[in-house]
Amino acid sequence: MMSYLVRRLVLGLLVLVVAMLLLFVLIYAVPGDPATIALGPRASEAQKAFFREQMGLDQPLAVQAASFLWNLLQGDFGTDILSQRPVADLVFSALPRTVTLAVAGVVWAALLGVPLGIWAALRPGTFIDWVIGLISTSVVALPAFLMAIYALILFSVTLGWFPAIGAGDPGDLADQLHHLVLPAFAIGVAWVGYIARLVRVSMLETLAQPHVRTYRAFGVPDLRIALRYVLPIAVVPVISVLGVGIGNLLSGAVLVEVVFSRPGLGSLAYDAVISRNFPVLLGAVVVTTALYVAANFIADTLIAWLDPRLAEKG
Amino acid sequence: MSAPVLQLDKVCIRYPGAPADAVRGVSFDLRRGETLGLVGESGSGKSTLAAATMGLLPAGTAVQGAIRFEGRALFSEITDQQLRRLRGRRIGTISQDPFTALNPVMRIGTQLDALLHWTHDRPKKDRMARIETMLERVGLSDPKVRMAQYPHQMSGGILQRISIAAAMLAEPTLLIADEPTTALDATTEAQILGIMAEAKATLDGATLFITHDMSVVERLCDRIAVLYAGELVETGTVREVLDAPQHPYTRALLDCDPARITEPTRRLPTIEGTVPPIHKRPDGCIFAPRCPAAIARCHAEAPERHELGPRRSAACHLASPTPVTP
Amino acid sequence: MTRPVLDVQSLRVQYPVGTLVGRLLRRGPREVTILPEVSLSVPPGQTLGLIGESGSGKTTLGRAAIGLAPISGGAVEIAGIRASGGDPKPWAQIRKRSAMMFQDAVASLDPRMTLGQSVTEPLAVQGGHDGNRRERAAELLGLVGLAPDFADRYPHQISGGQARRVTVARALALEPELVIADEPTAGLDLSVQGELLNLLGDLQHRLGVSFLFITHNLAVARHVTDRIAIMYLGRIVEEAPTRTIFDAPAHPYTRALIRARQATGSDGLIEGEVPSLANRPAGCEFRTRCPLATGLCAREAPQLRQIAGGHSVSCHHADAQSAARPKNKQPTG
Amino acid sequence: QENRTLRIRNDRDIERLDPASRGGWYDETVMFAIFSGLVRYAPGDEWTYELDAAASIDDSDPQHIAFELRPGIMFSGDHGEMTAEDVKFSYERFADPEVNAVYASDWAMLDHVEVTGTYTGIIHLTEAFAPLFTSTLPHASGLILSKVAMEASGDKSFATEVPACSGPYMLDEWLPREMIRLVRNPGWSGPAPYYDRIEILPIGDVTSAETAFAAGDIDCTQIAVNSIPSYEGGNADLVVKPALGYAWLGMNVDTPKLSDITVRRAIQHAVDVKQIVDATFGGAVEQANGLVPPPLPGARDEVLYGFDPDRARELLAEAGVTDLSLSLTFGTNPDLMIVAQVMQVQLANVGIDLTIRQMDSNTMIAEAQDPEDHQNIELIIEPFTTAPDPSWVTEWFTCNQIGDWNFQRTCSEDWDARNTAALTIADPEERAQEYVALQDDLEETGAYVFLYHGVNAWVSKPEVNAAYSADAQWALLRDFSAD
Amino acid sequence: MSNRTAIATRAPRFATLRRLLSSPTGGLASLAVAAFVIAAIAAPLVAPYDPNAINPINRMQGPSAAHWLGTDQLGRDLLSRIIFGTRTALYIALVGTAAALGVGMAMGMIAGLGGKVVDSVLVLINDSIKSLPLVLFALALVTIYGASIAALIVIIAISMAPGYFRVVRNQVLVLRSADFVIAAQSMGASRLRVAATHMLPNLIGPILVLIAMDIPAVIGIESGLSFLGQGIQPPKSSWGNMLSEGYTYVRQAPHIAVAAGLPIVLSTIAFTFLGESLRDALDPRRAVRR
Ligand SMILES: Nc1ncnc2c1ncn2[C@@H]1O[C@H](COP(=O)(O)OP(=O)(O)OP(=O)(O)O)[C@@H](O)[C@H]1O
Ligand SMILES: Nc1ncnc2c1ncn2[C@@H]1O[C@H](COP(=O)(O)OP(=O)(O)OP(=O)(O)O)[C@@H](O)[C@H]1O
Ligand SMILES: [Mg+2]
Ligand SMILES: [Mg+2]
Repeated sequence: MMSYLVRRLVLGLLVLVVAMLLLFVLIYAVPGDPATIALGPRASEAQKAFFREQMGLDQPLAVQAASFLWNLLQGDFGTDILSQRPVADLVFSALPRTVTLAVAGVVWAALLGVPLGIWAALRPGTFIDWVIGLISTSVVALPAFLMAIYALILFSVTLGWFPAIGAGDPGDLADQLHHLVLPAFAIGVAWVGYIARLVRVSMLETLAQPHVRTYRAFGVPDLRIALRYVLPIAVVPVISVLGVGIGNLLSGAVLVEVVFSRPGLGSLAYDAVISRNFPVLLGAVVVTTALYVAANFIADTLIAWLDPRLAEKG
Repeated sequence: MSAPVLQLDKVCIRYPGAPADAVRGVSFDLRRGETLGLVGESGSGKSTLAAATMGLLPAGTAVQGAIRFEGRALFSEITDQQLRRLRGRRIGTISQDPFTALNPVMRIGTQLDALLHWTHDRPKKDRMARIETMLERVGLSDPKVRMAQYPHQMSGGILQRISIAAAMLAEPTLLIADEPTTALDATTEAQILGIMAEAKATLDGATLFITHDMSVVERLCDRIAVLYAGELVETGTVREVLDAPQHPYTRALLDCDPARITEPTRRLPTIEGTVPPIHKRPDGCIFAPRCPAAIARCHAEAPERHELGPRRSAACHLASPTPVTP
Repeated sequence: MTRPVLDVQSLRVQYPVGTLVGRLLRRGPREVTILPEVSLSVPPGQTLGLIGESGSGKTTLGRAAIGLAPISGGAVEIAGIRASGGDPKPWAQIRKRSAMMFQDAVASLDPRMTLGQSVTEPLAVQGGHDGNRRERAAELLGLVGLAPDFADRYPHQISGGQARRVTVARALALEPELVIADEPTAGLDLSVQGELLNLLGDLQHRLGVSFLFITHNLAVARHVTDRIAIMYLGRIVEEAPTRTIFDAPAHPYTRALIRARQATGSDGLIEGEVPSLANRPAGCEFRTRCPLATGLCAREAPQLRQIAGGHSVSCHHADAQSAARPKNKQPTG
Repeated sequence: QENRTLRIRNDRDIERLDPASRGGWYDETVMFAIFSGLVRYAPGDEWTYELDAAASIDDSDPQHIAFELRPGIMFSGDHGEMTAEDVKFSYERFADPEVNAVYASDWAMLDHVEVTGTYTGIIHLTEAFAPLFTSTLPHASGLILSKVAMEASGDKSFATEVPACSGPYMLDEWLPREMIRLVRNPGWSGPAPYYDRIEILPIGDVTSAETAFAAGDIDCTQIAVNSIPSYEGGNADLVVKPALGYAWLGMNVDTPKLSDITVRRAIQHAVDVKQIVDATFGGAVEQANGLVPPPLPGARDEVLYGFDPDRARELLAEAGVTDLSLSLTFGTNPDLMIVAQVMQVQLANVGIDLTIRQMDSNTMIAEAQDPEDHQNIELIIEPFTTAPDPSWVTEWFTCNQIGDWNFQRTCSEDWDARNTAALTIADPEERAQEYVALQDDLEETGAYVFLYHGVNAWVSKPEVNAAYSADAQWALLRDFSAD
Repeated sequence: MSNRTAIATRAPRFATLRRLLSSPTGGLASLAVAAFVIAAIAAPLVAPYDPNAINPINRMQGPSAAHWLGTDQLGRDLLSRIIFGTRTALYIALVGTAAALGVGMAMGMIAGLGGKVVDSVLVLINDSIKSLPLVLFALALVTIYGASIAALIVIIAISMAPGYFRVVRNQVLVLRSADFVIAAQSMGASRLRVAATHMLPNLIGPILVLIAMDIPAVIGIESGLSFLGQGIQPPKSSWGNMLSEGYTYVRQAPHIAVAAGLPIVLSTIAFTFLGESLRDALDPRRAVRR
């Protein structure tokens, strides 16, 4: 078990390094001069050159990559080329926002999707199964930004229940939660459907396994079998999907963050791409990748805990 | 005398969507202290009968006739809810495949405890102690260690012993064992049979033992019931049936047993012909097309059950009361 | 003596365990040895029975014989073709000349292929038979007593016994010299079992096929094998002609196996549990359960040695004399 | 004591608040509140200025401008009182190479600032500089920093770490990309603004800003031009003002397909600007007649080559091109997407097949500036925003801007010379005429179709009295009040 | 001889199709998908208006008898645009998914069948790709290819291939130790043959379900990119574009986004149920149980 997790962790670190290298390749491929963008149209060539030199943008890419990684090892994320602030400040102020959003979104989706999936799996082929299937597939289809804007119009503008923008007062937990509701809703809706379908299939498959019959042969009540003994096995694939899902949400929450004007990692990375603010981009991606790795690691740990066979197979 | 533990009365079972009954008109009874060996060719309905007794047939399966547990009929006098409560407590099972019968992701101790769910009002320590004792009884040398292990960490023989322990923990009145030793080698099989024989001596109940292996029947069972194509063809005590089989199928089956052939031979006896598909059964005796002794009547008229003695019968026109061999 | 069809020479099979990183960090054992060093041979036209407790490595040996298990030492020679290690060429040759029947017949048939396709799969693989595959399928199925219409069925639509027959038909498609049959009769009723064994016997008679016959069933082995090898924890502990094994077993484990057939109670049976492969006892690996075990057994592992013509055994306490006294429960040490 | 707070949207977060190297309007909006200049733009519809830190200023001599500061203005953070030394420091640093001022051209004509007293001084220019009072002094380049604070900080320039504030507000807290809070600067001795606190929320997406406004989360926001109609007659205060912007269709004369002026002329005739503007903005915006936006001197009244599809077809026939297919490149902007789609239909009418290439704006700029890749650009739209002086409009169309911002790559030495000279024409009338002529020449090249100047539209809650610059590019935060 | 469930089912041609159409969900889903395909092919015949005919006077009209779903910001008929958009949607969904599937499947097979090192490297690459922001790929690719359908498809392939990779690899790892696969190997079948004839058909089931669920994901990616200005370029109408336009005008004309969302939801339902029914129909084991 330990070495299984050690392996996952080492693999995660490798993912981080490879992702960074890929990122450098991409940065190389994306045109657009950071100096021009940062200084605006009125800047002279000399000013731009001076700026490039200051920010180390005149170095060969490999040198830039190496020095970025080297500095990163020492905990230095570099400097935002636009506002000259330490990238770490930007990234770590955005980080909790994004993590809470992604986690809240997936958690509420799981809280609703898992019971729906179980319900459908316990009554396969019935009307209920069909209705749950229909609803869950429809919500899977709706892009989050559309859910977001309609949720805004309904709950913020019309009903005035929830604030429309921002992440809430940093010191005020209740306020932050209040601000979290709608974005988490928007981001989670599709996941409700996705999780419900996944849980259903996985439950049906597990219910057909021979050991489930043993429970029934011992008179264990059906609901108890489903919840106590089948679910822990059936959620294994769901958890690994959720691990990846949370990871994706971290960088994929851009649109929802834009709509709710929530300063998060997704929109930070997006803005950085658009303004070719590469130090910020690198910082944001390092952190999202690390979170992705962490989310998967947590998922794997959970799975290893749920299914000891995996841990030994490695 | 009290009611038999299990009594089957003209049981017919049809799977949903199947063209014909998988089990037809099977009657036998099983009394306290007895072990009944249920034998017959593959697909003859042995497992189906076991599942019916436990009420674990697939939804939509039609069951006719009566299956009585301690005198009360399943489905009519015993509701599904009640039957569920009987399972595990009064009716125990040992399944065929030890590798898949246990939950792969649960420790053995926890798992056995989960199966004994109705005892959960007792303190956990007591329950665990009981499980430990039982594992020791089925011959596991280090029960504590085993309880902390997962199924994939154990061999088939150990798993099968654990299954037996699980079934016996409840001290069931009726124990149903469906080919529990098929996957095991001879020494392990012998150990398991030993455990079962011991259990039989201590438990105040009856056992239904399904197998293909006549020598196992001989070693463990008191009585035997022979199925062919869903029908009960012969029943009686082990000695009666094995020593003087009255149904030609039983006879043929015994002849096929390589263990009974003392001189090694390359050419093993078989029964000529094939089992008719369940929906294309002949009008007369179901075994007639393969029967070496068949007479004209066999092809025209299905044989009644011939009572050949106390609790001894054969479904054959040619059957006659057994001269009990000394 | 004629050259054996199958000759397994000091074959060693290890499965990697633990993890990549765990192994890099050298924590814990890196592999578990299933077969420490097995030698075995099957003469042409004969049947060698392989018997042993569940998990002792019978299936692994069968698979390794045609290169389907990770071989880390030793070699295999089938029909004169010698293969060892990773070079795929000789294995391909070997697989052309041999065939395998799997323990779980139904699972060894591709669920999405019709039986006809499955049966003629070896032909397609080897590109041998260009003719009409359907005809050949019907022919092969006929050989094992199945009607031609079975060619259009799927594996889930037939019984276990029929699935076995299909695997026999498939094994014969290329007219191999060696068939490795892994527990071909498990779960079959006596009549079907008899039919199947007769079928295999006929084929041996007609085509001169050799068999490596893996089984738990001693009664069956007694009839259909020429020689028997007894396996315990991945080692051959005894090998002798079938009659000798039954009449004069020399190894205590073999004796226990044979006796288990006759015993009614638990008297005289060996006690205890099979040790795990990952944690083999030092010295003689059977000593933890052996009624004869002495200090010597704990110190020194016995070698497989010949105690009579064609009869070898690996036990410190086995000799021709004790072998001749099979009924003696407590031979002197 | 009540705490009066204004919550207003800014469409981007601040980047650099240093007057010499500020980012854009999003920075200037904040800078105008936390710094003061000698003079400042007055709120309203006219481009006029009013005194700010200066008690008086003498603009009678175009080369020597005398000023006198209001006494008692204290820099925040105990950096002392504002003196003429600070003015001198603030303006002369634009020429300091270490400051590396991006806006150096604003003070290009500055010779030096002479300090004549604690509060008095004279700005000496090398030449008369017409934009001085329109786009230098009242603009962000005229803001005054604390020399003491700058020297104490040890840096020649700064980005967001403001050493000392000289305006009525000062920075209280900045949560990057979330909020900037301004509070009153206790040292400010000028007219006190109404609000005690101003919370500026950077909200990039205009739809979400409008939603937030509708939900009551913010008091004031700029809105999308195309949503103006939905606020008309509503209970929010709507302000729409002509923007100091210009959008035009440019043609890259360096590409083979567009090297022929006849073809370019045909395209000029093929485009129905009025229809485009109506379709895009639903009547809220007028079509443009040139580059210089109307409130500025030099705005034109009409175009030379207007919509005439028949003439366009004739010209194409004359040029001998058939099956002309062109690409139109523009950045990420929903309005331009509509413009492009209408234009696509219009050009199809004269037999030109238009492919739309919308792309990330910075990618587009990089492509247009690249020595080779600029060949990918045929037609291009890039809307510019400008300062209130026509020189800011025309400076991008010179020969040496080729490879930078002259995407059309039209080049005329003569035109460049006249454009430079126009900077120093003192007579406003004459200067305006020159800019009209310069635009005429650009249109003659055939490489330009002028589209629109646009408007800036804002909404605010009814109880808020909003204040904007003449083009409503900036919300003048100091001038906001409430009923 | 024994005879268990010996139901002699021949495997006639079109058996799969018949099985598919005979289940109610499968039948309905096939019908719906067929409708989408027809709409795509016969768009000019089906659509009531020219999807690109602009009519500024009629901009942002709500649904009416003349325009069933209303008009957009240029006065174009939304229904017609949706019908024409079906072409784009089906095209990118099918080609994009096929590309992602091809790449992901090839990599998954190689990883599953290859050695540990190859496997680790491929897993590493895929995980790394998955952890990077999609927008970045989009930008890089749009720059390399220009904003075109080709670029979009490459973006989709890159962002979705890791998903297929994962499923295929895991399935292959399971199948690799399946008895029937080992049986094939025992006959001397080459790796390629094992992969093609034994693994592929047995992979189809889970893959089909994944594909069906990914169709909306593709459209989601497309609309997200349109939202960010990197999507399909007009005059091609696309659902994603319409969605992002609908977002821009959501306050004045909420019907645009609703109209654009409608076909996405319907197609998702249709494809998902078709995928699942198809999986069941393709699997000879499931077919009997029905
Ligand atoms: N779920 C089911 N649906 C339809 N038919 C079934 C089902 N399960 C079993 N059958 C059929 O019912 C008959 C009896 O099957 P059963 O499993 O009881 O046989 P068995 O005697 O236990 O055989 P074996 O010795 O091979 O275990 C067989 O023909 C079988 O094919
Ligand atoms: N791929 C594998 N990786 C690791 N261990 C394996 C693998 N395959 C088999 N083993 C182990 O090798 C041992 C021998 O297995 P094998 O299947 O050869 O036994 P067997 O003698 O055929 O048993 P049975 O009688 O139950 O069929 C077992 O302990 C098994 O767990
Ligand atoms: Mg059975
Ligand atoms: Mg085996």
